[in-house]
Amino acid sequence: MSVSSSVWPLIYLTEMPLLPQQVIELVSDPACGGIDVFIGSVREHTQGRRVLRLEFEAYEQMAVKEMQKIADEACSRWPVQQIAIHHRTGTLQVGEIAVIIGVAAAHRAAAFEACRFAIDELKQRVPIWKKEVFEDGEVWVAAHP
Amino acid sequence: MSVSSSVWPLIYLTEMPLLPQQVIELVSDPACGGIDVFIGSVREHTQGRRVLRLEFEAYEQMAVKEMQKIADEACSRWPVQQIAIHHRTGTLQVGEIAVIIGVAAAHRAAAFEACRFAIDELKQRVPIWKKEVFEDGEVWVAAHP
Amino acid sequence: MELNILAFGIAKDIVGARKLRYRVAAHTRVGELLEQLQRQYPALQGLNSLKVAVNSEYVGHDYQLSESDEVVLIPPVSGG
Amino acid sequence: MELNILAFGIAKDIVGARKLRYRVAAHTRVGELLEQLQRQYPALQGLNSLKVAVNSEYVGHDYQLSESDEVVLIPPVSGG
Repeated sequence: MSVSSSVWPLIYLTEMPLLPQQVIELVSDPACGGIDVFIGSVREHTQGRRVLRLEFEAYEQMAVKEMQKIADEACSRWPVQQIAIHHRTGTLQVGEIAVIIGVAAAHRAAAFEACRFAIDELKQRVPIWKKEVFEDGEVWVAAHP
Repeated sequence: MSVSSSVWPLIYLTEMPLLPQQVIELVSDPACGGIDVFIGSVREHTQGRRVLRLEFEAYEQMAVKEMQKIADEACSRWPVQQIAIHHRTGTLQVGEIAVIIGVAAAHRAAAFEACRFAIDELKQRVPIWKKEVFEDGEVWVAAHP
Repeated sequence: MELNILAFGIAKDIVGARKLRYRVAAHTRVGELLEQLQRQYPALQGLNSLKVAVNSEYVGHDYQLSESDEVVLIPPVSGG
Repeated sequence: MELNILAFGIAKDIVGARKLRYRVAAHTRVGELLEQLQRQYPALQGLNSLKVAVNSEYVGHDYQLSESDEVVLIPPVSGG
């Protein structure tokens, strides 16, 4: 495990910009043949409207706890060596990275499937909320039917 | 498309070390919400034997052509914004990166599926060969039943 | 009893505060709390979902609240 | 006619050279070339597969070779 020698935790909620290279280094391991990395960033348009910026808020202690649970569940369901989940909070500009998930495994199928699982679960249950700010208003994403 | 402004091509076969950050920057686009990146690297063990190094050789002109075809096929099958496939040749040490595939899409499902497709196809049909060198011998991977 | 309620995202906008001191009957369950809140703040009824966490864990409608619980209103999440 | 054959990976090791000038009958098809090569280099028969590319495209056993083709022996690939 590469955790102990690293500055950054595997599960990380931060206001600072996220760096893919950090996540990749965190999960890299000579025992692993494959790493799958998912990077979610702020799109400039959503349903045809131009996004000025996004604002993320989190119920931090629970968000970190749920992110850790997702990582643990992924490790129990797939033969995975290491998982890192980094999520940003605060104000993000278009193109900035909101989330990075990195999964290292001996074989690529497990890396892909666990990474997909982790981002799907994160979007379902981690208490983080995203507000899209447009020129003419703002909206909490997914709040209303 | 970010190709024209970049130093590195989207489809790239090289003896130089591969850099995930390069691939991520190549495919990043403000229209995209999700990027999936697969990184394949040299494992220290294979079937219980310790790997000293790997040697990759390629039938270069055809390899690049097949990599391009795979990218084109992925783009026609999934709503994908940009794909980059970088593969290394020559001698690689344990832990070094042999291949990076980056796929950017508006929505994550397409990014994951196209990336998985691209690495699966690459391993099936791109004329690149890997020789594992052990302390007591060497073997062309997958050559024999 | 009086509960400490935390509200996030659109739930914070609807109730008008991050933290709320909120009076309910003793032994109130989560389902009853939600009904009471939805009567007082009808806009909560328009949400896709409204979950409750206590002490950083999701709890069901049957969960019986006590005064020491930190109760958190969780409107539809949208991280990632 | 004489063909220019390129061999990669284990096929190169078996035929002993990257490039080979190789004599076959006129109008030889890929399948016939492979049989001829496998007789001359029996180790080729032990491979998981042996494909042929001409001018950087995979071709089937029916493909009829001509002297100007660049014929490439493709043992099982293992990139990635």
